[in-house]
Amino acid sequence: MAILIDEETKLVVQGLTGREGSFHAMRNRDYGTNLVAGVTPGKGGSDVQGVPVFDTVAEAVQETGANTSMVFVPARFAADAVMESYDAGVDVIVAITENIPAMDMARTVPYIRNSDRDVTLIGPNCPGLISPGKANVGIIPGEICSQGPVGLVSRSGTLTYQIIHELTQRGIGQSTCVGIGGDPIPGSDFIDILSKFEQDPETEVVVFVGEIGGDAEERAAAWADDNMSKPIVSYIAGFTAPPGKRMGHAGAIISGSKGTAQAKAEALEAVGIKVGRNPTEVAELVVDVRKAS
Amino acid sequence: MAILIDEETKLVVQGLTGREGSFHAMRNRDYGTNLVAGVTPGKGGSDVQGVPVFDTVAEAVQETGANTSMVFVPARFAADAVMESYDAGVDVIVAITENIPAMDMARTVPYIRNSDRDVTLIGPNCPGLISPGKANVGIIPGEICSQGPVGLVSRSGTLTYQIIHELTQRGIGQSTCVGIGGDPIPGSDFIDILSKFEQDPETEVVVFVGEIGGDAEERAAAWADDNMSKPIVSYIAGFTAPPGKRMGHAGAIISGSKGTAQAKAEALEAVGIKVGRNPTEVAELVVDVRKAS
Amino acid sequence: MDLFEYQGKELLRKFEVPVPEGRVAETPEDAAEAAKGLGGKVVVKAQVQVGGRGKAGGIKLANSPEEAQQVANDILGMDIKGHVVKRVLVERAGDIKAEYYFSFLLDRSARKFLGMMSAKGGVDIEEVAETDPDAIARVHIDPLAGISDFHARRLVFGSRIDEAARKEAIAMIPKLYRAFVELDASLVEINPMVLTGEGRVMALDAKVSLDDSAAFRHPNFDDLKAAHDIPEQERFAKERGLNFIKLEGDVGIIGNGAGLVMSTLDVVKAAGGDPANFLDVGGGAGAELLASAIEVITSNPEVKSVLVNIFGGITRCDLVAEGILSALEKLDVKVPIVVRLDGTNAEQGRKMLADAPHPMLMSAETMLGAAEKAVELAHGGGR
Amino acid sequence: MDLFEYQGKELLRKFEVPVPEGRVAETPEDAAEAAKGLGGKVVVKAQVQVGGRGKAGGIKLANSPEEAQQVANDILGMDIKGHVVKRVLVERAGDIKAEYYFSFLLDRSARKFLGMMSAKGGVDIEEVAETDPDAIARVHIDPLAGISDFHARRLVFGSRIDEAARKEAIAMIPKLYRAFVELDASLVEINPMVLTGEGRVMALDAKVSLDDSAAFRHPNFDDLKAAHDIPEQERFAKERGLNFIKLEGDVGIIGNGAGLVMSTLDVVKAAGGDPANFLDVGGGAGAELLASAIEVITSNPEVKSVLVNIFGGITRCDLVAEGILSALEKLDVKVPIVVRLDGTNAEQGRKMLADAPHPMLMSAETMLGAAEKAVELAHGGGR
Repeated sequence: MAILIDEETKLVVQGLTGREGSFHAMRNRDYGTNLVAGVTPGKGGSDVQGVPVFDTVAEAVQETGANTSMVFVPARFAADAVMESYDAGVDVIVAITENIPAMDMARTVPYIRNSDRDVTLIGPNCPGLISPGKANVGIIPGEICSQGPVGLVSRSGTLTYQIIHELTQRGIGQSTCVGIGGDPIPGSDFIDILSKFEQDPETEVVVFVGEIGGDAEERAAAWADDNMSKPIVSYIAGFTAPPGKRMGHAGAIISGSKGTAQAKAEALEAVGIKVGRNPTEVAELVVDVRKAS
Repeated sequence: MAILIDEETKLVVQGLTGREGSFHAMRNRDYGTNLVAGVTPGKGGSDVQGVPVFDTVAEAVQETGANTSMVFVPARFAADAVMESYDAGVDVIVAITENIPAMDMARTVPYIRNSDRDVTLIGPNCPGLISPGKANVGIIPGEICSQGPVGLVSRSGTLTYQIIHELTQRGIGQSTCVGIGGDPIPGSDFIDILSKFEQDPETEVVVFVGEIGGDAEERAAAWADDNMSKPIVSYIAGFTAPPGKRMGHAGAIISGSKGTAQAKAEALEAVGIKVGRNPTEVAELVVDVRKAS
Repeated sequence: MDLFEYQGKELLRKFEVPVPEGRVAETPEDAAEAAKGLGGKVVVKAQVQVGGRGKAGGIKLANSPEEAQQVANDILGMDIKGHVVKRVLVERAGDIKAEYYFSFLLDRSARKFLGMMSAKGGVDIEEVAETDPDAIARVHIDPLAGISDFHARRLVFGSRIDEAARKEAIAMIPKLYRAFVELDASLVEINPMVLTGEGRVMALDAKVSLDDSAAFRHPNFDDLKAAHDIPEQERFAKERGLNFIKLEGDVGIIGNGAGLVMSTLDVVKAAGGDPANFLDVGGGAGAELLASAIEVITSNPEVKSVLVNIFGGITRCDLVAEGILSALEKLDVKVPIVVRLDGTNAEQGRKMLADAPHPMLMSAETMLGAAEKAVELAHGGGR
Repeated sequence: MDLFEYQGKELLRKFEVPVPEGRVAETPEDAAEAAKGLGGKVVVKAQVQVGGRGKAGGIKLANSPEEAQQVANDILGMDIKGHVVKRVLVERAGDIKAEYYFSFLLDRSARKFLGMMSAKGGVDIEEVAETDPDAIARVHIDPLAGISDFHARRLVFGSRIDEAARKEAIAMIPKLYRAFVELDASLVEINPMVLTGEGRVMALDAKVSLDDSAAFRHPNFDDLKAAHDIPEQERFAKERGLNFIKLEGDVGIIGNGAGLVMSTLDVVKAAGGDPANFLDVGGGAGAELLASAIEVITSNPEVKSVLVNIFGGITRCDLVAEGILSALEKLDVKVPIVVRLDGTNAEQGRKMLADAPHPMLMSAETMLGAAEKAVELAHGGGR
């Protein structure tokens, strides 16, 4: 088991004919992901290293049975691409593209979440996800991962790699590592992924990597307190980060949180979640938790 | 028991200070409906025959615990009023207003149906609903109804009264009578109401009144075949009706139905639903079904 | 309201949908003038709301203003399936390489908008739907989310129209959608949408239907409506807020609520009669409206008897009775009127009618009884 | 991008939001001219992006063009909390009867837009939120469904603003919403929204923040941006696509990905050092970008050591190494650079660095080790 992607994953890549798209799609395929199709409007009928390209995702799904899509198209077209995948009937959409206008995602995320179909959007502005040994959809370097009992969810990209790396070095593998991305409105938030890990038999411990800004970590902490039976180890980046641009005065009013790393760490610790002070300590805490259980 | 409205109903009327609104609201109150509030923007603080008036539905709900709203505002403001009620947290919204632009309802109905809250919109362009002896929300004349085992759902207003009348004259009472309205996109369709009747212990027989146009009756027949255990008696109006305006050629393509009364009656009979040839025969069929069971 | 082709195209032009250059003309001279303004070859098209005008000779080419005048002269005044041609649209004629079908409408069962496109255009799309359903690409659009580029791509790639037409078609579809939504249309149908010899894609025909309920949002609605001929009786009814449709029989029908009126027609038919009309006074009709309804019905010389079937809800039967009595007083009613009242204030209404006996007025207890009596009277019996 | 008041008001005016008549001026003479054009009493307002300019003397009344010139002369060049005033907004002064607070922004947790309104305007709204939360009316708006009239009514009636202001406020809110959405704003804040002596409601101040990611949809975005002063080092970084923020310490930091860079700052701090900057080269950085990053960092004379912490994903460590080597070749680097590479092509990158020894270049195995070494070097040890 794992969450969201595994051996059953059939991947279609939107933007396969682009430089970035083809580079990472082929890395995913080399990892063992079942890459079945690409989509580039107007290039239907061609192929990229043997992968058939279609004009629309609908056609790709119909012809290949694709159930997962990865979005690698430029930011101004990305929200449209996500909605296209949703409408074409895929179950998991992974949007790597960064710098998508917030207004676009403000409309796209509810478009998907409010529906009666159970579709998961990961990202945008994220490194994707990997279920080590099964499938890799996105840009997480497969070679730093190993299969095992740790589920990892993170708002950050490279920071996630760092932590995966530290875990793997200590011989602790991962069930699935999910980068949910750093955008204001992510398709999936911490709670969505935590609840999937809670239900996944392979996952025994969850590592939860947050950063300054917003109150997603605080809400996840409160939710986990009520709903998670599995142990959680956490890390928050940005204790010494320069204060970001404030959104007028309004930002702080609504979240009820200052959004600082300190506040987040306190919220997590208040519900009994251990917070490592650096990536290395996070890995060490996971070792401790594994020993204790 | 009954469906949607009963002794627990607390009604707020949007447009209570209007002539029509106050007339029917007071009739509903006289029937025994718990009328707790009215809403007219700018008239907050006043009252209509002892019923407090608020500026917003949100305030009415907060102050009176209203859980059901009736919309009696002019067509151009009605979609807004329906959405206001939804956002204010009521559970049942009954929109009596007719001639609301189809575009408005095309947006309002999914706004309510796609949400994660279980809110029922009845109408628009409908006579409302009555649970005899318990509550009356709308314009169905309470005096023609009597309490009993028949659940009735209809696209039509006065035709419904005619059938209720025929039932009552034969000593057969009703659990709830629901007029879902004749608009292209009703807030609730036949299937929504049939499924509630199926679950209602008080309802033993369902009367289902359709009319020409669209394919709602055909879809309901197919659904009922798979999902209804309770007997259904039906009536379709419009066997000799003049063919209405056709929507170009496109209308017939999508529905896969000609939308004629004949086609609908055949679809119903094909799944074993008895179709009365006139309102009187419908009542007689219900008598037969009651005897048989 | 179903618009004429020229009206639909004028509106679509405002949304930057490419349509052929053209002008509407009501006389042959205007048509010549229009052809002159356009220059070169033109096509003269009868403006009627019925299919098959081409086969009926309602669309003709003209190579010069003189020829345009001549064909306009032939077409104006033509009777095409009962529709008299009062206007022609004179358009620049172009070279057509391919014809497609396109439409937006509301799909009631899906509660979404539906876009349809086919490479098989210019023909009866219902036939295509039956014989070759895969030739029609369909895509649903969530009314809240609106159109996105991918919807247009799905229609264009899905319908397999010519590659040369793709780019312009993909650009045109969001414009058609905007027109559909912002005009409060119930239908925007482009059949055919064409690819021209110059590689342009445009709407060669346009069928646009507008939602009467949304007229308040469209200041030009009444102007558009003014171009439509409505029979005198229907116009009279409409102006008074009555929902009236003339039929061929002799039993006049008045009722409240479309469902009840349809049911009344059915019952009259079942009793062996022929309804002369459909007339719904709507909800909450007052005395004046009822009097107008009787005036409309009895102005039809075919009518031999009138059936008033009212089940009061919003409508109060006392006001209905008042309206009937005032009509009888005001008009010289020569046909019997059978009245059946039930519901709100029915007893009061029945009493009012009983207290003011009139030779042409009679009451009935039930809907079936009333229908039978009205049919009997129409057939010359029963009194 | 956070706009200046005058920029925000100019944009809001396009959406028919009532704002006071006014003109921006960069010199006292321009201010006099503006005051003359407006006529009567004016208010001269410092254009700085920081709160409390009123208390700091950055807002002054003037009864004549001469007086306007004089106060503009006082205000221009002022330093308000570190912001130097380069422009003033000269506006017609009006009689103010009441001040309200209004804003639209994105509520991340609800995944909806949030409108907020309070009758307690013109003050610090965060304080109101803490001391009297019920004084702020809040309403969520579904981004797909958009605003409806009832949202405006809930804000206006819920905030209990003066009855005289209700009608205009209800009319203004949908315009502010349209501006918020169509400008791709992340914030539209009107504080205060005022009721004037003449009974008008208008935006007396405006704080508008635009989404940089949506710049491609707004042709005037760059013009708006041009009015903002950016320090030389930051401008250089931005032009090259680097996400750079200057800090006060002496350990230069380069990393890929905001999270990793933030974590690197934390680790450096924990090791006893003080980061000189935040610099994220982003995803997929090539050799040239890395070279630019080193150029940016080393141009800061405060920097005593540099820590390059790369975990390759999209970013290839061989290209990172290439960039570092080319920077070392091109620039006269005088401070030590500690490099830690992991992830995509890390071995190749490490080998490239090892093969091209340079006195200022050293490698580290781990992130913690690299941070400790960089801190040690900044403190003058370790070599």
